[in-house]
Amino acid sequence: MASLELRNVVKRYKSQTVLDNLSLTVADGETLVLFGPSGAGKTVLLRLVAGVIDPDEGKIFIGGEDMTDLDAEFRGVGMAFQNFALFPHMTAFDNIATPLEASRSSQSAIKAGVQNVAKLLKIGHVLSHKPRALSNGQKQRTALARALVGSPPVLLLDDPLRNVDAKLRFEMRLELPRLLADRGATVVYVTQDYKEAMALGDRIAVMSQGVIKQLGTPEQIYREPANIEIARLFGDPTINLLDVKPSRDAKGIYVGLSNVQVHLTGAYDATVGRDCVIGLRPEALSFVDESTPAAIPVTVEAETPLNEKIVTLVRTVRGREILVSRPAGTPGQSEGRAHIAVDGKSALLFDRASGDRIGSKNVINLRSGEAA
Amino acid sequence: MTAATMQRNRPSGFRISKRVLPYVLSLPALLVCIGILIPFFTSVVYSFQRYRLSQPWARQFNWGDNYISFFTDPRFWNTLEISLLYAGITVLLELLLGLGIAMLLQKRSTLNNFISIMLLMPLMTAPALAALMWKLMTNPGFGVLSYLASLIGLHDFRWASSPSTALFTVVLVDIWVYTPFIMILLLAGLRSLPTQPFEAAALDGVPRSFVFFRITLPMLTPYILTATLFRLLDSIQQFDIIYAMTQGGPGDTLTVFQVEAYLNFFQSTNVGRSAALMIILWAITYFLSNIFIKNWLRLRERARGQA
Amino acid sequence: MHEKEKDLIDAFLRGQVDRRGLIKGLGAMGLAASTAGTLLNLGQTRALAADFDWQAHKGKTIKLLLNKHPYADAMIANLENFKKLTGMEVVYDVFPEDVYFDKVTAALSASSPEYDAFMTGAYMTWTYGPAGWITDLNEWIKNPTKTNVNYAWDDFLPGVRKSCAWNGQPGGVLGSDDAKQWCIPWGFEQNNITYNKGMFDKVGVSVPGNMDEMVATAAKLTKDVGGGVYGIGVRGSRSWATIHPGFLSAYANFDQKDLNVSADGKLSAAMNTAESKAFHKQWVQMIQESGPKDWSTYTWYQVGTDLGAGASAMIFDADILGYFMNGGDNKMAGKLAFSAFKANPAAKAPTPNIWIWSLSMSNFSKDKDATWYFMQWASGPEHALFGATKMDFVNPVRQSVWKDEMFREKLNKSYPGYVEMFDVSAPGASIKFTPQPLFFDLTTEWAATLQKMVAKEVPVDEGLDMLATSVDGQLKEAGLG
Amino acid sequence: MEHTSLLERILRGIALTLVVIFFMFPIVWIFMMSFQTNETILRIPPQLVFKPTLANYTALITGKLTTAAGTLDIAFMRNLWNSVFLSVTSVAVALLLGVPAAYAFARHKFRGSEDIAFTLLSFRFAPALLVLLPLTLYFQKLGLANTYIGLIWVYQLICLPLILWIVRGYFEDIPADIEYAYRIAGHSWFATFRKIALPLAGPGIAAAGLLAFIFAWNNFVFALVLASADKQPVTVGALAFITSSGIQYGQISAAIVLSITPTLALALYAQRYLVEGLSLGAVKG
Repeated sequence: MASLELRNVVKRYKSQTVLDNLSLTVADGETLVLFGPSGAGKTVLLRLVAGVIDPDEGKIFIGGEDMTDLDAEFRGVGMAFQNFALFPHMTAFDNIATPLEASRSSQSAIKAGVQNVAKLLKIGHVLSHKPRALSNGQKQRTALARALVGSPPVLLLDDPLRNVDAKLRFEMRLELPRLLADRGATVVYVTQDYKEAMALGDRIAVMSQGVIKQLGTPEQIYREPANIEIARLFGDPTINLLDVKPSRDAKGIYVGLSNVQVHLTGAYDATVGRDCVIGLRPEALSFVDESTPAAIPVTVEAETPLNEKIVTLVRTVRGREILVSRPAGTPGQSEGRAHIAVDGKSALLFDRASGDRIGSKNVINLRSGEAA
Repeated sequence: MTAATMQRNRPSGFRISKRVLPYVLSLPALLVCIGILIPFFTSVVYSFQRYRLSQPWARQFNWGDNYISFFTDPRFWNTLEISLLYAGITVLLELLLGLGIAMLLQKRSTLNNFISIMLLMPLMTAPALAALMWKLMTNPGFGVLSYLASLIGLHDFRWASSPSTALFTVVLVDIWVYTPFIMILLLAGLRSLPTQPFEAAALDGVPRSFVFFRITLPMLTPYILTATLFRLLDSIQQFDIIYAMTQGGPGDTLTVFQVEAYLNFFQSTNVGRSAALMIILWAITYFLSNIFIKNWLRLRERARGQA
Repeated sequence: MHEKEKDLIDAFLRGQVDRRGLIKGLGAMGLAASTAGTLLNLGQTRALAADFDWQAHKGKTIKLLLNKHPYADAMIANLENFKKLTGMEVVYDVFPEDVYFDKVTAALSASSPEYDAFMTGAYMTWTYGPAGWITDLNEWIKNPTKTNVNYAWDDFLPGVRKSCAWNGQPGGVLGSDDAKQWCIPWGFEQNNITYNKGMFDKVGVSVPGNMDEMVATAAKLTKDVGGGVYGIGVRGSRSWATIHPGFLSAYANFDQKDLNVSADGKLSAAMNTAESKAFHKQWVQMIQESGPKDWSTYTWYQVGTDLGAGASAMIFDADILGYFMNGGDNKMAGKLAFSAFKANPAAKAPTPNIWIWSLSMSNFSKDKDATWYFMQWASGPEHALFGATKMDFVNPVRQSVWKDEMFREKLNKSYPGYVEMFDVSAPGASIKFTPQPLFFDLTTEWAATLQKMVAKEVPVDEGLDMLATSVDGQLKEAGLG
Repeated sequence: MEHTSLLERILRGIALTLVVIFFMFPIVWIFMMSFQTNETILRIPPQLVFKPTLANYTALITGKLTTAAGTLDIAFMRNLWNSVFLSVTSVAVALLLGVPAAYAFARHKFRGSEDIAFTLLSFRFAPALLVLLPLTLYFQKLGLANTYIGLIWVYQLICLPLILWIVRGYFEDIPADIEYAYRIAGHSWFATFRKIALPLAGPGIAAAGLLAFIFAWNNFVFALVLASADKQPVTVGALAFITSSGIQYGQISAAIVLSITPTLALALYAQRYLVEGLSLGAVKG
């Protein structure tokens, strides 16, 4: 098993910088999820680690060893591709067997190895088929089997669930953590699905435009997003974002929402009078009686169930739209006028100009690449 | 836990560096061609000389004289005009015909596959020999085509021997020989197009003409470009067919570049003029192929971007 | 070999017994004719060997470049005798005529030492000679240590021999005293009429005696023979080959020239005289009225094929073309007749321009002495006689062969009128072109101009003026005008 | 395709028939002429009915050509062998050199790669005569004149660019990830080239090879200028039937038929590669 480290890596394509002075360490046995929109540089990062493309600057270490100048075949990584990248002229068996063949294992060892992993992934019955004859799910499992079969110390999984249907994705999301944990490998997992990221990652690295914007546990990313962008990406329904200008009164710092003063906790002293954005998670809002202190009057516009939650769209008297979420089966209001309350403790405050969360301790400094 | 585990060996012994590898792979091909570059430059030197084999004593550099003399030489302008005309007509017609035939044969079936191979037979006939056979077939006396023409009332059709029909005749032979080349490239292209857009269009009841111009043609463009490139540049250098059928005649009707240069070298042994003609022809092909390649690369790039 | 047989053969070789007598005599001795031929060859070899050291270059190999032609075939058929005679080895490459001269030019322009000697026409030596590709053969012909006394250089028809000699000066007279012998004539062609006797009889015309008659006769034949048959076959492709046969023969008969040579050796175009224009008009009219429909693509083989297949009634072209069409599996074999032709009513005799297949020695040959051994054998009297009597080596260039009774008889039997035709036109036969390095430029352009005239793209007068201007320009450009 | 109207199917049928007639008629006519003598070929007007003869083929195969001017030796079978040898070897060499180069251009965007690729392609479009004549001089000096090696080298002008550019397209159409996957699995670039790239581009390589073969086979002027008679291909050899006693149309026809046969056999054998292989979708499907 091996740790993984990227040190000040730069990758450019023509004039475009795809990875900008990126540093990252993944501990031995850890599962790191690379999360971000397409074009963020996640796949490029994986390929640099795999050794199929070379960095323009910087170094890559696997197990403490400098691998920067080493070709892919010597790096001892396993990789599953988003589009599977199966060899179309080989059977599923031969596909899976390729890493074992490369290590010159005996025929019987290859057979045992392939069957073992195939059983694990429930594709034992299609081993004689060529990729063309496999369903998408089978292709995906074959690709995964090929990455796993050699028990590589480092596993790179490039959005492996992207091209499979929802049902399979759901299943795999449950299966994968156990599978990866069993292997004990160091895993870098790329996804654009925040739930996948939350479910699989020991840590999540949020990437955007070639830099890591935030690196932390799923909990950290959710509770303390580094900026508006990340706050928006994590959470379903998405976070409510409202322009505010904090003020101070005797009770402390507050923001005005529909003439109601919502007091915030934490060290937001410096924000008085600044243009800010407040982020309110839908689940941090709740329907309350008119009588509740600081209740905000709203009009219910629409209501829709989402998974085990019910999401309600309400409009404030100033016309701002807000999403409110509550667990299914809990009381709420589905039409007419209503009142909501804000849990001031969980509110997030962002600087409007930069988008950074105020008081964030987890922001990655853009230039130095070091955690601030 | 698995029966076999990976053993990664550190690289050992001789290893080609990643940066050097592509050069190593392409170098042999390049070297083979460099051998041919040397004579090419020799020709460039010749083209700047007054050089007739029959007057070796008069050989000297006249620098641009061979080229300058072309500007005032009506024979040269005639050559340029007829070469471009010939290339333009043949490529256009072959492209249209080739595309049409490819679309007729698009559906995969044993019969269609068989026909497409049979249609390659003209391509397998050496142009020099094909021209000879067409000459016989268009002979006014024994020629079966002349006979057939007379059956439909064309009693005095003179094929390659009359200035008014000579171009038509050689173009006809060119079409016969080379349309299969375009046809097979486009057929392959058509058959490799993804089926989804067409199925979708069919379901939506989109008119055929729209499908053709907005879906088929754009997707086929890279193939059309490749086929056109190879054909156009071959065609502007046409020699075998024209020389075998008319030697550039009647009059100066068909004195295209290669014929003119060939006669200049082998009959007049005027090496300087011959080389200068060739260099101009080469410059034209270089210019044309540059345009095509640029477009071709851009199209490929774009196609990759979509994928 | 038995002594008696040897004696008989030696007697034949001394000219005491004629060939038939020899064969009969040998037959009486129980030998088949073919064996007799072999014995005869052996006899020849011994006779040749008698007076000259043929074995001087024993063991050497020379290589020839040959055109696919009956002359070459005749030589190859007799080659074993040369090898036996000299102990030399001879290898050769044969190329089809369509590409032959291009191959020669390619080989020589690359200074290739591959070929020691090659077949050529006299016109080509006007390029090869000045280019330094071929050797002046006088050095060998006139050296008695290198040439057998029996070679009999004077035996060659003088006009033909001189046509192969040129002093290298543009416009210089062929065969002048300072001329270099660029090639040795092998066989030659005069341009005369070969006609289809049956067609002439059917229509009721006789052989034309001059240009006017030829135009009229050809027109009548075209009109009356029927079945698509046309009156006269002449060449028309865009090439020098269109100018040199019938066309130039008739043109010269009107005392017209291709070029004028001034006193200081400058050349200028001479084809735009009034007489020339009149002649061109007649010629063009004749082709328009009675030539082949696709005349402008006609080379000698279409002219010949049409005559042999009965598609044309007569040709004004090489006599040997008519000769070949009168044999083989041609439809008209045995039905053709020959006649000399005098285009100008005022002229005394025909003046055929001639084509001469000859042998040249490459300047890049590694052993010229050995090569000359082959050349003098191949152009010697024995091989000439062998070719003429046993193969299709017409028309031989040696007077002795034309005097040979067996040869004349062979021709008279199968080719009636051929010998008379030859005798009538031979005195006036020579090359009518002015030797100069731009020969092929000029003639190709001339042919292209004729094509334009026939296609009515340009009137004759104007076309000739344009041609003359263009030719003068090119001569000036090349420093000749 | 199911709902094409009857009218459309009829029109398609007619169009296809016309196409087949136009392209096949001369071939059929040549085929028929190959069984006739000049006597029946040169009839006015041309006729369909004739008594077939094998004389032309006999003459070609035995090398004895009987004409008015006597029996001539012809080297047609030797020419045919030369054509086969030159074309096969040239295409093999071109594949050996061109396929790795095509792979390099397709997979590795290295400095100057496009320029080199374009230079290689531009040779295809240098007028043959332009390089041929000085080349004769150099070949003479190098001792390559009149050798098979020299000819095969020059034939690369025809074959190499064609193969390079067609095969390059196939390589580019193989998703890079497939090769990366194989590399990551622990295989060297060479194993990847051999086990992944080559098999996947195989049909394209076969098709490009066949096209190159056809062009090499049809070449005329290279061998003519650079080699002596014993190394000439059929294209030059067939001209030997233009003899002093007329053009032997029957034998030329037979020669054409014989010269088409090997290529046709190859094309029929490689049929599925030719039509399917040229379609670059081999991998996408």
